[in-house]
Amino acid sequence: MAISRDDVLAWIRAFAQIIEENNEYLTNLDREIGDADHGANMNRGFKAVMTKLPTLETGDIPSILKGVGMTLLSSVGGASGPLYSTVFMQLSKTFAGKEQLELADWCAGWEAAEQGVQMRGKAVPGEKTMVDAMQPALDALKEAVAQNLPIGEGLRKSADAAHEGMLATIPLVARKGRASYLGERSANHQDPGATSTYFLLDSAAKTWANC
Amino acid sequence: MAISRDDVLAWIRAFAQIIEENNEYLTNLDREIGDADHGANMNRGFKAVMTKLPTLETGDIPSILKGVGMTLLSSVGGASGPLYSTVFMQLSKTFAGKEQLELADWCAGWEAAEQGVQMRGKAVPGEKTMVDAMQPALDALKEAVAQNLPIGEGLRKSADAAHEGMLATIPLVARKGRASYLGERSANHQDPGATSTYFLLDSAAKTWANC
Amino acid sequence: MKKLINKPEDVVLEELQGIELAHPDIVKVFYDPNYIVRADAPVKGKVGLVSGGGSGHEPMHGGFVGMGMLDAACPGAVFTSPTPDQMLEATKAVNGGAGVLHIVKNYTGDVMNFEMAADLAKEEGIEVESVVVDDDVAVKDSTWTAGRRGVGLTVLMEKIVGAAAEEGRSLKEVADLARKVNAQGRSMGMALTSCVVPHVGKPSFDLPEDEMEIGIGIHGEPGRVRMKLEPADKVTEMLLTPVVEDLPFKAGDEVLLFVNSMGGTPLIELYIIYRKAVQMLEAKGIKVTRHLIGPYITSLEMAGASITLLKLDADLTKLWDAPVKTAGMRWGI
Amino acid sequence: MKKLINKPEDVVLEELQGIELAHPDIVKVFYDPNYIVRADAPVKGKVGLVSGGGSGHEPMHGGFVGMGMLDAACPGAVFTSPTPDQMLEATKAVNGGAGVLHIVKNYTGDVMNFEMAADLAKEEGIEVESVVVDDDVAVKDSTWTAGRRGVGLTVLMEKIVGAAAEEGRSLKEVADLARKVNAQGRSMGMALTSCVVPHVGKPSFDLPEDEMEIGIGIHGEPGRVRMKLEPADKVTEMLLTPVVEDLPFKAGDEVLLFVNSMGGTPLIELYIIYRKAVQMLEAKGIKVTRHLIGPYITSLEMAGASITLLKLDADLTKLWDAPVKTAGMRWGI
Ligand SMILES: Nc1ncnc2c1ncn2[C@@H]1O[C@H](COP(=O)(O)OP(=O)(O)O)[C@@H](O)[C@H]1O
Ligand SMILES: Nc1ncnc2c1ncn2[C@@H]1O[C@H](COP(=O)(O)OP(=O)(O)O)[C@@H](O)[C@H]1O
Ligand SMILES: [Mg+2]
Ligand SMILES: [Mg+2]
Ligand SMILES: [Mg+2]
Ligand SMILES: [Mg+2]
Repeated sequence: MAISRDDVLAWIRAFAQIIEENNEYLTNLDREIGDADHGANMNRGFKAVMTKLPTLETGDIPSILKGVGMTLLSSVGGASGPLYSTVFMQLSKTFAGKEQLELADWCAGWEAAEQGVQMRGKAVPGEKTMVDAMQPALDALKEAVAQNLPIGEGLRKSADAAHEGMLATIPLVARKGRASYLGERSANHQDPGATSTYFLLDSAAKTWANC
Repeated sequence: MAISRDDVLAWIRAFAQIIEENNEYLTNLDREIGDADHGANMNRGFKAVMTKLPTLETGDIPSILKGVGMTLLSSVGGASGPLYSTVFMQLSKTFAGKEQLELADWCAGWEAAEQGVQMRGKAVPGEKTMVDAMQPALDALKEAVAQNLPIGEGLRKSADAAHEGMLATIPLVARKGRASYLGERSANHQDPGATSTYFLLDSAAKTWANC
Repeated sequence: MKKLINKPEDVVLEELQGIELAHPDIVKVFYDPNYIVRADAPVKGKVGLVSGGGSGHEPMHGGFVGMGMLDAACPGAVFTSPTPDQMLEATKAVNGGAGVLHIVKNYTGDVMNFEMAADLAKEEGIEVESVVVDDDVAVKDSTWTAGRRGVGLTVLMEKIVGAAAEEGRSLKEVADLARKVNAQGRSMGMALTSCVVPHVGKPSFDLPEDEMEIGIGIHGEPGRVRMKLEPADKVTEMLLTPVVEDLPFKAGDEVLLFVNSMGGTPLIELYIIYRKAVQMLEAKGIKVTRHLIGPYITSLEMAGASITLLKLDADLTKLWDAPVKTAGMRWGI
Repeated sequence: MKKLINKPEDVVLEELQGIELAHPDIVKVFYDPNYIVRADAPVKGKVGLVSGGGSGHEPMHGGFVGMGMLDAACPGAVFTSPTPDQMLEATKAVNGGAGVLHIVKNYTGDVMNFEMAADLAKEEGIEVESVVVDDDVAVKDSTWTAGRRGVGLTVLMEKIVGAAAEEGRSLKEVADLARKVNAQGRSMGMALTSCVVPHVGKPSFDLPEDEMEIGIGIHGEPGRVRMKLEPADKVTEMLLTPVVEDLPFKAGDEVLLFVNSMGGTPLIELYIIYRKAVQMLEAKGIKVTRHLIGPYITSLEMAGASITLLKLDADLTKLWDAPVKTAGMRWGI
């Protein structure tokens, strides 16, 4: 089996719901080392995506993902707006011409996403940003592809790796984004963007568990 | 015996001290139905009086009292500034030419003070102002003079009457001054100005107990 | 108490020192007794305009001294009327030979102190007129009480009457104009939080986290009604409706709408209120042709807002538009 | 949460409606995407100035749109950078053929969104230059971090660069001037209380009754140091000393001193700080020749203040003095 157009739509809907449920949680994480809006930003963006989705549904995978990326760009703002927009635009670009996705496609897409985010945000791993969840997830995906694991299994491993990456941001001192203004005081807090990134990969793993 | 120039000075000093001690108490009364400054106003005024006193001490009773009145006028402000200034200016005028004061003199002075305050503030008894302490004190003084009571005894009666008048302001609805803006909500609070007026008469009664 | 001050008793003095350092081109500051006069005072042949009141309402009144507005302001202690000697000196300093108008907010202390000052000035041969502002509809007016408080309309009066004096109108004309402004303007305010008077150190009133005071004054006096919080649109209605009904303002009227912050309420919220107020007025056929939005008559750091409406005519509008150059209000120059 | 708002999600929209109703003579407001442009935009042959950022800092930036200052402002959600589509539309709306300058405060979100907008605008054939403001000395600058925040200096830059654009200077000249202003200005702020972001409903940080935050930003971000309250003079020293030492400002320098309220701090306290700051600068031989005092770059209702110093020369002084007509800053016209 493989990830279909409908699976992609289901994943986006699932993530939108997770974000809504965790709006306050994400905002509270951002309240501690940022400006108390990451949940609100993401929720505003994915509410806009949900409103837009009916007009996107008829398209193919790349056009759906591009639509999501464009919608996020014009509705989120802040740091996460361009970054999450980049994630979906890069996925869209990588999946050009694909009717369905194998684990290797997804891995290639995620690699492009990760590179896009690093380029846009000028952040490298270890600076307490969403990159710290993206990077280990990418490594796990690459290994899963090498081992030829089934899609569900590979995605689970990548979500688990993102979860570890997210937790690993706790002791870090932030060097990028708003948390960096706190200097040493940014340590001992979990990065909000790494947390939402984990949710993104976790919803993929859950939605596509049996693909 | 009679009230001498030195007794008058002692009274002013005693009152200044009472005011300093009750600064917060008076301000708190004013906080409830006014603007939280009656203690501060009176204290600023009598601190200025105490600074000025050395230059007044050499004068006679009327000039001392006039000096106090002028000092209050230029240092207190608010409603109590002109009103307390009037009290002392009226006392000064009434005592013109006096080397010492009998109870009848004091009674006449207080009557002039009471009338002056009513005129300046356009308040009549029962409107929850300092007039409500001044008026019963005046009545008590008149009775004491009629009964030919010793000075100390007459002053004690007038202070007690002022105390009752002060307590009688509690149920009243204010019709003059800042407390009147509260309408019915001004009831169940003791008027700050009536309270400081009671202190004024009580310090007279205490300072001049054996005159 | 959280304030950026040094000693409570030095607040007014140090504020005046700051004003003196900041605005030597606009004002001169005098101490002991304290008063502020415009840099070019006295202006020969011009009616002098003097106002004053307790401190803590900044920019009023000191921030309104300058070309086209006040000639002098007398700052009292925080929330306490200034004293007659301040007013007398200020009156003398701005007397350009055409007489002096005292603009007095209707508080017992202010009225009594200004009365005494006017008497003293007259004794010194200065022609003085006094106008009392009493625009606060939250207070029931009656000949048996102290009457309405002077609040937001004071700012508009000082601007308009200041322009008239600048034009060279006579003392009588200027005083009549001030009375006309007072007759045509009404205000009402509310608070979300209490202010803290520096020398008191604790809130002037206690307001639970879910309540507000409607009909508040500008001295931390409690208001007329305490009630649960409501959305801004509802609050705007609660302030504007009594203001409109009191005069009353009628369809076809042209008005100046003044939405004022009590100090702690930020501009973003004032625009939300302004929007609702304009919508309500338009629905009644009342046309907002001029406006003022911002913290102009404040109550220290109190959060809350007030609304003032002034009925305009061609003369008032022209005077409002006339150039003004003060620290707190400036245009046309 | 005590605010005069309706629904948290409507705050920015309703604020814009209020601005539109209040200032039709100065600005035009567009919705979805949201942006504000000066009433006469685009001005032919003039460099267009676009800024923007999260809402909640009023009057910045929307209140600075108008003759002699910005051509357009893009308001984001509260404390959240606006989006590239807003910036693109604003850029197109103010392009008078001489190119457009983006004034960007140095926050990751603002920088990234403006970068994307600039790319899109260039694709549409508009010449765009960008200048990043990063004046906050509370943040350690380093190539390894996001760098310093843009704070108070932004206001001064918008005024000065706006005057230069109004004079008809070229895009390159205007951009170079903006970079010069950025190079010559420094700021630092502090807070007594936290603000409450409307959609969060609780304070962004918790500050005990006897403590303050030094080195605060303008988004309710915690500062660098938390400490016991100190008198205003001490606080002024703690803000001004790092500002002076960073550039460093030196004896003989002429400066503009900007004392800003974070929103909840009233004017009376700003003058106390201003006074101390002038005394300190004079003692160092630094001459304050221009000033700005008031709430110009705020953080909702946060109590606190910031100090900005800008080193002046004849050109900057002349540009500062040039006429400006916006809702939030006005003189000379
Ligand atoms: N330069 C960057 N590179 C990658 N991710 C970043 C960068 N800056 C911030 N982020 C991510 O964005 C998150 C904050 O997003 P959000 O709160 O929505 O935006 P803002 O910081 O503008 O308020 C951070 O937790 C971090 O994970
Ligand atoms: N019209 C008046 N006549 C007599 N006494 C008055 C009048 N108005 C106010 N007072 C007295 O003044 C007191 C308040 O004084 P104070 O707080 O010092 O002045 P303010 O009201 O200006 O703040 C009141 O408690 C009342 O006793
Ligand atoms: Mg954030
Ligand atoms: Mg009082
Ligand atoms: Mg008072
Ligand atoms: Mg943000």
